[in-house]
Amino acid sequence: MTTQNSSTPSIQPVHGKHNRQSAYMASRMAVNLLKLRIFIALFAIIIVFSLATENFLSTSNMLIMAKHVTIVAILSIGMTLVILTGGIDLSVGSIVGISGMAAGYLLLEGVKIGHHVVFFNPWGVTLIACALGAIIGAVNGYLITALNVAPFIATLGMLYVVRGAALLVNNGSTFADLGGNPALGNTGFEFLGNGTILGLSMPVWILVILAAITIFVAKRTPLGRRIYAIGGNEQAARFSGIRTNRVKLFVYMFSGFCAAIVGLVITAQLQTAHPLTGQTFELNAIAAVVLGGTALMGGRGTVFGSVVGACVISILGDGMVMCGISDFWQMVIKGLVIIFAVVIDQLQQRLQSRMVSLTA
Amino acid sequence: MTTQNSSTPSIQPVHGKHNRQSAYMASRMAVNLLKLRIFIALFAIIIVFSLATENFLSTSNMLIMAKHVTIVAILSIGMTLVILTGGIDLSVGSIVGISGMAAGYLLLEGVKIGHHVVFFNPWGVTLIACALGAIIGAVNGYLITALNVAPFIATLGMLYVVRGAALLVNNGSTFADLGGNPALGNTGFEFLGNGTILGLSMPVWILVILAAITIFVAKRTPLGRRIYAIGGNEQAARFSGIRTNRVKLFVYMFSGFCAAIVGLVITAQLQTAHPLTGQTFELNAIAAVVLGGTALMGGRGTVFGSVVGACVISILGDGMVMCGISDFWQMVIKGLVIIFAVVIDQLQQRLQSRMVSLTA
Amino acid sequence: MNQPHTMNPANVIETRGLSKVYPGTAALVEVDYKVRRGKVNVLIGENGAGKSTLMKLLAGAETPTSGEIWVDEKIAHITDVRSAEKHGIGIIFQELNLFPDMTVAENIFAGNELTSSGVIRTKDENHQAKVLLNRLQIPIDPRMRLGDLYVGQQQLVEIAKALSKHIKVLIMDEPTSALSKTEVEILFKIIAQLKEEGVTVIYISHRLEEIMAIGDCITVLRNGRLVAEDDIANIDIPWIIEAMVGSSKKRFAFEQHAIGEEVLKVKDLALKRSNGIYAVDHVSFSVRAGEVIGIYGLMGAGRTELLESLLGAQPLALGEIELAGKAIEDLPIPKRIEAGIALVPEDRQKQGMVQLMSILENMTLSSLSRFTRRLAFGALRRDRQLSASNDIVKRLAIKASSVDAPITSLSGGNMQKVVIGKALLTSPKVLLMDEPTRGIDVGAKEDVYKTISVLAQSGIAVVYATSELDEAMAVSNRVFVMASGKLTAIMERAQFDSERIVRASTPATAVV
Amino acid sequence: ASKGTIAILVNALDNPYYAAEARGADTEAKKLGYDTIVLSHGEDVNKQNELVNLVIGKGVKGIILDNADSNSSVATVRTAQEKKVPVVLINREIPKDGIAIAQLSHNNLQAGTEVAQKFVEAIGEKGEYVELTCNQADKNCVTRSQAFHQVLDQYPDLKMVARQDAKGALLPGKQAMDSILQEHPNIKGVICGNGPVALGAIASLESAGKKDVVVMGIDGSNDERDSLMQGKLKASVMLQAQGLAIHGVDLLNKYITTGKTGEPERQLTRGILITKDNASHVKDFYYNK
Ligand SMILES: Nc1ncnc2c1ncn2[C@@H]1O[C@H](COP(=O)(O)OP(=O)(O)OP(=O)(O)O)[C@@H](O)[C@H]1O
Ligand SMILES: Nc1ncnc2c1ncn2[C@@H]1O[C@H](COP(=O)(O)OP(=O)(O)OP(=O)(O)O)[C@@H](O)[C@H]1O
Ligand SMILES: [Mg+2]
Ligand SMILES: [Mg+2]
Repeated sequence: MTTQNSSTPSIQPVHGKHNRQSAYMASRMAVNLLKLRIFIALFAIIIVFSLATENFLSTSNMLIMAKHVTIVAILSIGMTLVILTGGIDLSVGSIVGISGMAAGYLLLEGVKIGHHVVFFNPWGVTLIACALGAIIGAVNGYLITALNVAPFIATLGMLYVVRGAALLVNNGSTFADLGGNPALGNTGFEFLGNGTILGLSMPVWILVILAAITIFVAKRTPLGRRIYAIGGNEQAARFSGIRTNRVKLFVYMFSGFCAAIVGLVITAQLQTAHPLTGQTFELNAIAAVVLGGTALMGGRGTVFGSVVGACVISILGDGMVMCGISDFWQMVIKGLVIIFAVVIDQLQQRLQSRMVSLTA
Repeated sequence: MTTQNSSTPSIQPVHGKHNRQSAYMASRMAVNLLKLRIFIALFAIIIVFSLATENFLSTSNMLIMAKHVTIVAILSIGMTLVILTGGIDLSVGSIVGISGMAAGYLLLEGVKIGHHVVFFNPWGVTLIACALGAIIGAVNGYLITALNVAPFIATLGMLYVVRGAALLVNNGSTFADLGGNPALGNTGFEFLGNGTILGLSMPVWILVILAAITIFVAKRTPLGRRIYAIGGNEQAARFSGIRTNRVKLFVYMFSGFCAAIVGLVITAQLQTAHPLTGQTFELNAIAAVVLGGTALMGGRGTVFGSVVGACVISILGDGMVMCGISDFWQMVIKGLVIIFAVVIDQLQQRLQSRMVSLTA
Repeated sequence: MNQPHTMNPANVIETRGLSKVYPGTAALVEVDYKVRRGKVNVLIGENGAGKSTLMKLLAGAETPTSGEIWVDEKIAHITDVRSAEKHGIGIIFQELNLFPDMTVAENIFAGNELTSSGVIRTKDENHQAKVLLNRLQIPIDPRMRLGDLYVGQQQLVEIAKALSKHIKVLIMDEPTSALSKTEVEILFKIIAQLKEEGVTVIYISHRLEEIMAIGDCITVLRNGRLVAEDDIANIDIPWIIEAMVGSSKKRFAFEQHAIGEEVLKVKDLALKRSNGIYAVDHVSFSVRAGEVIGIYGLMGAGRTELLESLLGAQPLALGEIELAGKAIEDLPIPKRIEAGIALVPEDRQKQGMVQLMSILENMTLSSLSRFTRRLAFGALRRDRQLSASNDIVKRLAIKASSVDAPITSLSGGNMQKVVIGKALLTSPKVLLMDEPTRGIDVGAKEDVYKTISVLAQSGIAVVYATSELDEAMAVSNRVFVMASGKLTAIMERAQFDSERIVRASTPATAVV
Repeated sequence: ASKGTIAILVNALDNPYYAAEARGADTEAKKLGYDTIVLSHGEDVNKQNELVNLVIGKGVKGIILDNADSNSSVATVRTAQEKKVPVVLINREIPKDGIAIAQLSHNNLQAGTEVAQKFVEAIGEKGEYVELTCNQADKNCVTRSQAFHQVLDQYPDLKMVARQDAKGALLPGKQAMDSILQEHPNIKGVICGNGPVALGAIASLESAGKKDVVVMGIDGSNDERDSLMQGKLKASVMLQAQGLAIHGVDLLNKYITTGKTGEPERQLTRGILITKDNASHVKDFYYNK
């Protein structure tokens, strides 16, 4: 998908002792700078908006923005692992929609078993909806690994199928008033979206915990190492005895799971499940991952970067709303930010490899 | 992006004389069958719907459906060349939107040159809007070739930028009443969308001519050969002296051009330019290309296949509407068809290589 | 440097201080190379000496880090293949650069299509392709899909492609590596014809007899530097070897050692290519613990497919494989690795390593479960990974600043050792190595063969494929010869005979 | 025996308003002896055009259309007229007369003014308030906003501190409200262009613990009704989606059987102001007296 640029650098011969150590240090520094890029962007955005609007930096606004960030961020965590393997998951937006509908259905209608209708408590509902997300992810994974369908197409197909299914759950209507019924023992679902623990809202806690676990898995476990290896060089990974299909199945399931959590959080916040919730979320999640420095080709990137990328996207959006920038300009700016981020990434990488080849 | 499945078929070794010629013939036949698959799908769809609905096969319905097909089909022609090089163009839907808006602007407001306002006749307007599409395509191509941005990201960014721009043209509003003013000499734009020549409507003619030219270019000219070569093996193409960057620039420009034509056709049909026209069209175009047997990895596929794929998508949609299948089910079915088409493609390819390896 | 600002008209190309640096490798260092007009200029050197790199610079496939290229007494600005062609330089690449999904004729004319008013003249192309193919005496239909040809034929197509262009200087980078004897003879006739037509040829080969037969003058590269040049008339084969290898004479350490029980038994292993021809044609053999087997064959003989089938990377392979008494033919790769088989693949860049990872990460990739901490959610233990990989670094004498350095910062030979280290960390009973010395320098090569011996002494069975006769015989207890997928000879060390090996490696009949 | 098929084409079947509209038309048409085909165009003017052409091709007797965009629909309706298929427009009008046989729309001006008056009553004649519009690309939404301001702008002490488009949906409504609340924590009321936006704003205010901010909207879905009954939403105007649709089908039927509707082309229907007191009468955009 990429091209080598073939312009000749008219560089004078470099003489003198080769200093491998210093080249190595220089490239390490460039890599570090590269990683900082997204933070610089985040700070720039925060500074601009805190100058442009009054209460941008207030604690309460920060808390609210943190809550908004969670939606893109949680999706981007799952998406990061998928993209690290060199795949893509376009179905997450639809999974957001169906998991909310599933929760709404379970809370309001329960499950008929024989002649009884069983209602689950919010934990049970959450569990089932998350399992549903993972199962849909498993279907994606199955199509991609066992049937060899390109990830773009498999998840594009599922985007439609799952959205259609979400609409069919209640014939296109919402499930409203999910407060639950004390008599049925299913109250309290709202807590997942609006509850707070130690001043931080539940979605933020979920994000923090999920991010921590995923970062740990990605950096410190065999599974994480294998995910990077598959994206870096799938054939080498296979020859090294990595069960590439299993790992891929896992990342799609995990992405579906993350999407389901987002669906639950939104449903809990709104106390209403809407079948169209989550439309085009996949694009935001992908943009966050890419902004965070993960290569679409796979093998390079970090979960943490994606979370920061999600912050950039989400805070940019909120800030623009607070500044009263028109919707249309918001769209243009968002597109420019995405393109610009990748252009910078490419320029820096090229610089980096040129530096190495000059000094090695 | 694809994986090799590693299940071992436990089949007994087959001995006997090697027959290269017959193996070759067999694989050729399988390839031909593979190409027929999409036709079979098309016929199946037509037969099912003509049994299920009364007027499906009537001439007037056929003419109407042909007109609908043109929109996906013209987009898919441009998209095919992009995908053949191994790229993707997500911005086409937005280009459809902006080219219509550009036409609307030129027809209603004209261009201020000094103190004069100049109005173009419909030909001029068409030309300028098409040029605009090609220019946006050139921006895509520049990002992808010169700045080395992955096609997915470059065109995703442009999707937002261009849509935002389309909305900004008239601050989110439409340009209505594009009949033109005889005094200004700019009447007749409608003909592009609703006119007929020899009983066939203009859009159909445009499709036929565009498809014929593109098929010719793809099959019979160096440019076409090089497009396939780049998708087949980009490095080998570069080593064969092919200017890969130029060819890629061309395909994105052409895709933008095709999208602009679609925007013009829709605007002419409705006599109104709406800035949101074309949303998610890119997905239909990609689906048509993939249905038509073009590999997302590039190098393999035909323009004609994409046109037939577009027929399948469009006629399937129309047929489901005529049968009164619910919106939600339509979505599910569309997703399943996309997945199914690629699964079949993969299964047949695997079967093919297995057949050869077991019997030849 | 005081470079002259003119060049000798007897030369068609001269380079001045040409250098090429890849991340981690200096492939060419200040090379002043001269190509004599109208002659067959032979270029030789060890694997990894920089021959292909030099040719890629001349042909515009790569751009130099520094230095100048002069063509016909003028500085040439060669930025891509097309600008090289403008200077009349054409190349047959060592690695095939073809389009498997296109026809033979389309491949031959890719980038230089025959057109009239912008339309490809398919008939003419097919006709001219046929003429070229006839000239090369390849009886194939130019409308055949290229991917359906056998490698030797593909290599001939690559040659036909170069001949289709009107070229003053034709570079041939190991054009004969996949060709049979008769095909080589045809090629030589064509080279002679070209010389008569005034075309300059640059010819790269590892087959010294070939060089003596057709070369006019010779240039030797070693470790990216030009070390000798002379007329063929003045030299002999010992001179070449001396120049190539330098003072550090190649001496592979073969030590006789104890050989144990049978560990690997293969029966009727067969694998077909997509064109229906057997890549591995019912091969049966067995290997004992501590034994070293060298597999010799021409390119396309099927060695790679044989080794990949043993690892389980070829799902369509049929036959029986027994490892230490256990049938493994139905197991997937990870289970086979667990059972004690490991492969060091042929192309370390594409199959052996993950470029984006560090040395340590690459080294431990096959054996990650050895390094987990059970009590900490399966976290990887860095201390164990460190000690294991430092251990390998010491054992295989890998030159690296630190195991945390990116693997791309290493030279080719050291990369190769990392890949071998990765295999060793799985504690294999049988270690398969596919061309383990491809593209690495003399010193590293020696290290690799030393490593093979040491591993064998520790009881590991080593099976390695190689295209060099010397190497096949150097450290092996037995040599297997493959041709067209068949195991055509098995020789004990006592009976090693280079002539018999070469004869056995020639495909029995030139296929179609 | 069937009297032929009527096509009912609305914006979306996943929105309670349009779903009710479609259901009302569907039931009425079946009652009158027609077959029906119910479709949605999803606010896509091109898809609307294609669907209209298709149902004409299918040979429908008439079309009930809630159009995608007033200007962009003129050509589409004209096509139908040329093919002699009568079209009744419901909910949204188009700027041309004489091509549809009827244009039945809500009196959004009346709806907006009534809500705005109620809004002033509820928060008093001074204080800060916020407006969340539903979708500025939709003419009805623009009209509603204009109506709000016709009333609210008369009170100099009522200060609109923020105005944001919330795309007519729940989640954007909530998120926009979240952000606005940060800048303007002291607002006394939120006036919303449609129901989902109002419900989104309520979700936001609830999670911020601001239970006494007055929220009002326009629409009247069952979800809003329930919210009204719980006292969260203070007032809304129920648009008579079903009533409008039923009337439209009746006119279409009359036209098909007699060749004319006998009524003026453009008709405005009042919205019904609903509060906690009369909310229980509302069901599926139908007001049971
Ligand atoms: N693209 C590349 N990136 C990094 N290193 C490279 C690249 N190409 C070649 N090298 C390294 O440059 C050195 C010279 O390689 P080159 O291919 O020129 O050798 P050669 O003389 O042609 O060897 P052979 O006889 O095996 O073909 C080797 O160490 C090789 O590993
Ligand atoms: N007829 C063919 N069609 C497609 N690919 C082929 C064909 N013959 C050989 N190849 C490919 O060419 C390469 C070399 O062939 P192969 O691996 O069989 O030979 P080898 O004995 O291992 O030789 P070497 O290792 O020197 O390349 C392999 O990658 C193989 O898959
Ligand atoms: Mg070489
Ligand atoms: Mg090999």
